[in-house]
Amino acid sequence: MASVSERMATAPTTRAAVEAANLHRAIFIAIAVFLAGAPFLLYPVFLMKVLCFALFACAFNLLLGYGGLLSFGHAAYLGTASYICAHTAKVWGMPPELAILFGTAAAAALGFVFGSLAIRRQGIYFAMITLALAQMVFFFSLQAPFTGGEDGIQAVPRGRLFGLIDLSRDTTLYYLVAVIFLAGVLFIYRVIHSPFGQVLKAIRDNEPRAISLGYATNRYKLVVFTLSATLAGLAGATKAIVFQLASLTDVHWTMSGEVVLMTLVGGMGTVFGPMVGAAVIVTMQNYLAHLGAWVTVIQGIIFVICVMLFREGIIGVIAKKLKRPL
Amino acid sequence: MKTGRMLLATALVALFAGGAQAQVSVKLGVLNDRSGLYADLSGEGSVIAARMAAEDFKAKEKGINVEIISADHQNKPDIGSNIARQWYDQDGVDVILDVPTSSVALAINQITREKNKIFINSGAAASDLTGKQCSPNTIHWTYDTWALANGTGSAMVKTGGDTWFFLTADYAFGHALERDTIAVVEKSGGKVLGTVRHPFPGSDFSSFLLQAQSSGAKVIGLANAGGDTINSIKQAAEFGITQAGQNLAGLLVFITDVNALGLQTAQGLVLTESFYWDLNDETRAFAKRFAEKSGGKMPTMVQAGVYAGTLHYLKAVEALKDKDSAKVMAKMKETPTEDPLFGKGEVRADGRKIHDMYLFEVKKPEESKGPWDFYKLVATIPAAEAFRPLDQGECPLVKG
Amino acid sequence: MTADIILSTRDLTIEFKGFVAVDGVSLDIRRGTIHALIGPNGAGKTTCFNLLTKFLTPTKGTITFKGNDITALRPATVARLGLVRSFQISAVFPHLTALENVRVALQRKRGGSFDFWRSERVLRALNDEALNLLDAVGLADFAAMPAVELSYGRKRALEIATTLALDPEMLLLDEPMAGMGHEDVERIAALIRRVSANRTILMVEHNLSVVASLSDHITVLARGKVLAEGNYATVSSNPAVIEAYIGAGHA
Amino acid sequence: MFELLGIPPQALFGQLLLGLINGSFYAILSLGLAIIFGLLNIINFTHGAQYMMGAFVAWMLLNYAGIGYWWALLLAPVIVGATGIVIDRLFLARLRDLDHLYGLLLTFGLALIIQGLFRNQYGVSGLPYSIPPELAGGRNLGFMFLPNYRGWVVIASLAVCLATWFVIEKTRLGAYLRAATENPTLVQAFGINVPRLITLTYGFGVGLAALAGVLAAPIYSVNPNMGADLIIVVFAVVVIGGMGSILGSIVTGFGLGLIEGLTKVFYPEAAATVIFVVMVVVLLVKPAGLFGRTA
Repeated sequence: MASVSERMATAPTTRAAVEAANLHRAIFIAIAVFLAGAPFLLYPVFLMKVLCFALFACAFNLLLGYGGLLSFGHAAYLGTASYICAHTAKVWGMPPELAILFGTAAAAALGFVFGSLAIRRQGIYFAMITLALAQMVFFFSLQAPFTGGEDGIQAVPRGRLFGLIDLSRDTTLYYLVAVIFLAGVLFIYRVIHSPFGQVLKAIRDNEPRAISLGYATNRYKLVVFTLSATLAGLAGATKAIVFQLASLTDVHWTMSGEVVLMTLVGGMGTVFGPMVGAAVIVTMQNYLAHLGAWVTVIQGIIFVICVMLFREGIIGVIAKKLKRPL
Repeated sequence: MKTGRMLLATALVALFAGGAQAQVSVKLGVLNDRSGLYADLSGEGSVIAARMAAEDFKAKEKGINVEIISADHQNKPDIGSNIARQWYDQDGVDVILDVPTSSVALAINQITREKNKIFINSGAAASDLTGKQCSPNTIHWTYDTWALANGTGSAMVKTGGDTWFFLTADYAFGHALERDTIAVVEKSGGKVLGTVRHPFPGSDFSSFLLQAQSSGAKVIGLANAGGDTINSIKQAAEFGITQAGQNLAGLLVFITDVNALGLQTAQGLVLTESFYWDLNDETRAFAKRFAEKSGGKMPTMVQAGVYAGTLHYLKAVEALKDKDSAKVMAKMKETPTEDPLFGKGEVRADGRKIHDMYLFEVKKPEESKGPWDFYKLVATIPAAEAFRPLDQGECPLVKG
Repeated sequence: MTADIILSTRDLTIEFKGFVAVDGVSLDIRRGTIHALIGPNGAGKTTCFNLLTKFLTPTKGTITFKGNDITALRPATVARLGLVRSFQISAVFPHLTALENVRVALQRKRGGSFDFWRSERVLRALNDEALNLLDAVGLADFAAMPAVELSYGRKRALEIATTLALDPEMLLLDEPMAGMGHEDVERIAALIRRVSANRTILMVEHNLSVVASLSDHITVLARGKVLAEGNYATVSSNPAVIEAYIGAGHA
Repeated sequence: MFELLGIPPQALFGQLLLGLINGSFYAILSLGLAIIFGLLNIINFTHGAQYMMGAFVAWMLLNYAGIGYWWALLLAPVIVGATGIVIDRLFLARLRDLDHLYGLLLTFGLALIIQGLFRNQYGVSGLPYSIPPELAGGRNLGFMFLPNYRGWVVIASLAVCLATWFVIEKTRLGAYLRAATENPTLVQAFGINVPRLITLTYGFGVGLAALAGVLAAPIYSVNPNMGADLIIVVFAVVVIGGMGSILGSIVTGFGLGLIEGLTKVFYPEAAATVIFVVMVVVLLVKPAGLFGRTA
């Protein structure tokens, strides 16, 4: 017994975990510092777009990278939250913080319902079911009177945060978005590194084995699905306030594909990969906008390259080089 | 910062050029669909049209430095508004041109107002741009749903098409087009026998066409757009609907759609446009030069609108030697418009550009003399009647 | 006597599209014994195994565990009752370290596994116990290694450690020796003997010498049915068994 | 004559027939998907793009080579099927040992590329393609005017579906195919080249998509986006039918065409949604789909 405890003391197990945690903390601090200074270097609206998509990709990655569940309908949660938030802010005149909360809650509820339907099947079946469910949301958004059909909900007021801070200035709003983003990704980080996250990773790695250990895996999957949908909703609701717009783009299935692309490019199952992936894809879309249809072609090529040669993604490759989880 | 540097550079250029004239630099952004459904009717052609306007105006010689940039809004309001913000905030764009797709146009309308720049829309159909959502910074140049509904609706009733059945795309745009047309039809003494709302986008319309057929209406109004309209017309021909005596009225059909359908299928279709390349010598001359630059394609009314709008804007800038948005807008509204493509006209207080509209019928294949020879002129709708009266648009700018 | 029987089945049958894989199997497994299930290829051993752990649902028949009818229960529930299985192909969580593999099993008993807002630091309290288990199977030095990097034999050992972490009353081992080198076989056999001390073990195994040395009781299956039962001596001298092995298995 | 919910029965027959015609497209497309899924375990996201390619190849054959509809019906599936074989050899074959989700992601990327390239080349307004003169016109069935071409579509697709079903379920080749899905090693041991079998199957599934494209060219707008939205509906059909089930995909394809047709009469606004509603209901009751095996 003594020998075991002795080995415990020098066990590389905890040491590696602590080292990784320290590294992650350092990176998060670096991100926070960068975010604080970024609007002085870069266009704040562009930054806000990147942050919204980065949060969306991180939420998606929680499900795919850590839950092993490929949802092909995540646009449904982004879009629903975006519509609800826009409607609450514009039509009901709610302050932005409540509008975002409402939007996020709607996405959570939808995620719970869709999740309980989808987790009944696995793998490709799961992907197809999430896709089809999201498609229903798309048609609903197209036809429901309050979504404004093709026009979407436009001219959403940015309002005053807590009735005090005027958000109409881009830089002010930027800092709110940065805080939401950081809170969101830190929450995701905590979920990944929680007792729940441990079980989740076990289910991802080997579901039958997790069942044989006595875990009712479907419940875990439902929880992570709902969490992921909620955070995707947070991203969508924030986006609605930033762009003062909720539109069909957010619920269309190509959006579900885009978030997969972002996660894949950055590295699925890594903490920081989806952020990098989102930044890369959004930047690309922004600077290649004049190329028209070539953007889709380039996106397709990136997809193919990632799947064929580069499955670990940018951060995945770096993590491998450094031999550290990122 | 960027703008500042650019202004400095152009000022230096002017200094060295030793020009006696005051130099003004303007940056125009053509924002439209370059990959989707409206790429053919706007797209690169609109950029060509804007460039031609700058050349024809001899802007350089008149001391105006014109830079034209372009981007693809993919028909998505979020992408469009993102580009617009960046153009205005970062890239020093003064005017945004074209912008087909109503949803995107409405978004740009709002941002332009917020940033106090100028938006000259040519591509979008939404009559709200000069109605409830009108803005002191927006001009709507080429057409709108009201004008299309009015042109096609009243003219069809006059020629005997007095019972209608609507095939409506089930979303805001379709509903608006249907509502506007029904109003016109009923005002002209026609009757609406029924409507069917089809999912958007759809591919098979046969079921709805059969319902339209069994209604016995003389006219089937297509309150949809793009691929939906094309498929409806194609399948109407297949089901022998036009042969059986019913007429199709395309409420939003462009010459590029007719080109895609082919005359065999599109023949007999009645539609309203504000420009056709084969109207007169001036339009033909323009079209010939345009076609040389665009690989043989004739200009659409949307592209013509971009040309004319750019021209009118440059005139105002030249007159003022200034590009201040408010001053330029005022100048553009007080100066009557005149250009080779739309003739004489005016820009109304609500931002609506007024000119004649034309009702065309698509030729039979044997009547056509060659590519792009598609239309027979049925009627000219004089400018005074072509657009929604100023007092009916609920535009807040008008009351004051 | 029934108190002595921990697991029993009556008339267990499963059909796939007209093919009867397990046909009216009735088993009684006595508490505290090592019971082996053998038979030629395709005899229905693994199917039978999957029925017992509820990964398959029988067409008819009942399964009783500790006096409770568990026929209709879900796999995870059965595991929580104390009936835990291992897998034919080594079943580890490849991207977790060896320590985490074992800890995930310990964690279930601790509860609070849905706590997604808590730091995983709370799990460090389980590290000691997990290391002890790893030590028991000779893996203490590999605690920090991701399971995917372990050798085949060590993966099996890790799997057994994980299973033991649940401290199950009854263990179902699916071919614990499959694909193992000679040395590993010895080690795992010793391990099985050690852990059988106060629990019941049912194993499916091909390696007849392992079966001979370990098991107290043997059931032979052939074509989905029970062919023979008894200890090794009885079973191995049964002419039907010999015929089944020679006739089908080694053709 | 009595009326059903205000619709005269004749009109209803007409609408049902139209539903059946639409169902033919669903059936051929979902059949191709089901075959590919059954053997390769890949959801072929490129299917919509390949359907579009079928229509475009027909158009190209006519415009660049003067080859008409009937030859296109034969050639286009072969040509597009051949590109499918190239895709399989170049990409899919290298992903066989990985998680099948990678196949889904790859084909999604390929669909983006193909559609983007066609958009660049041909725009999106669509290209004209006429009904072959032999099938022009139509006949009056009393309750409706049925264009001859639509009648042909139903007959052709029924024939193709039944022939495919027969080959897979009733012939030796089909038996190998089915066996290869269950146990490739065993079939390999019989002296069958399994990788080639898989590649050819993919080519065949893609060919079916292209065939549907050629059939669609005269009645739907031939444009690069024609498959993009359809494919999502077809996925739903496959999910409802039970993934990988050949018969399921055919029956569900026609069946959902009928249901959609009825919806267009009674509640047209919901016509695009009804299939997804059916899907959710089916999944709640039978998670494996109507004809699927419970796995």
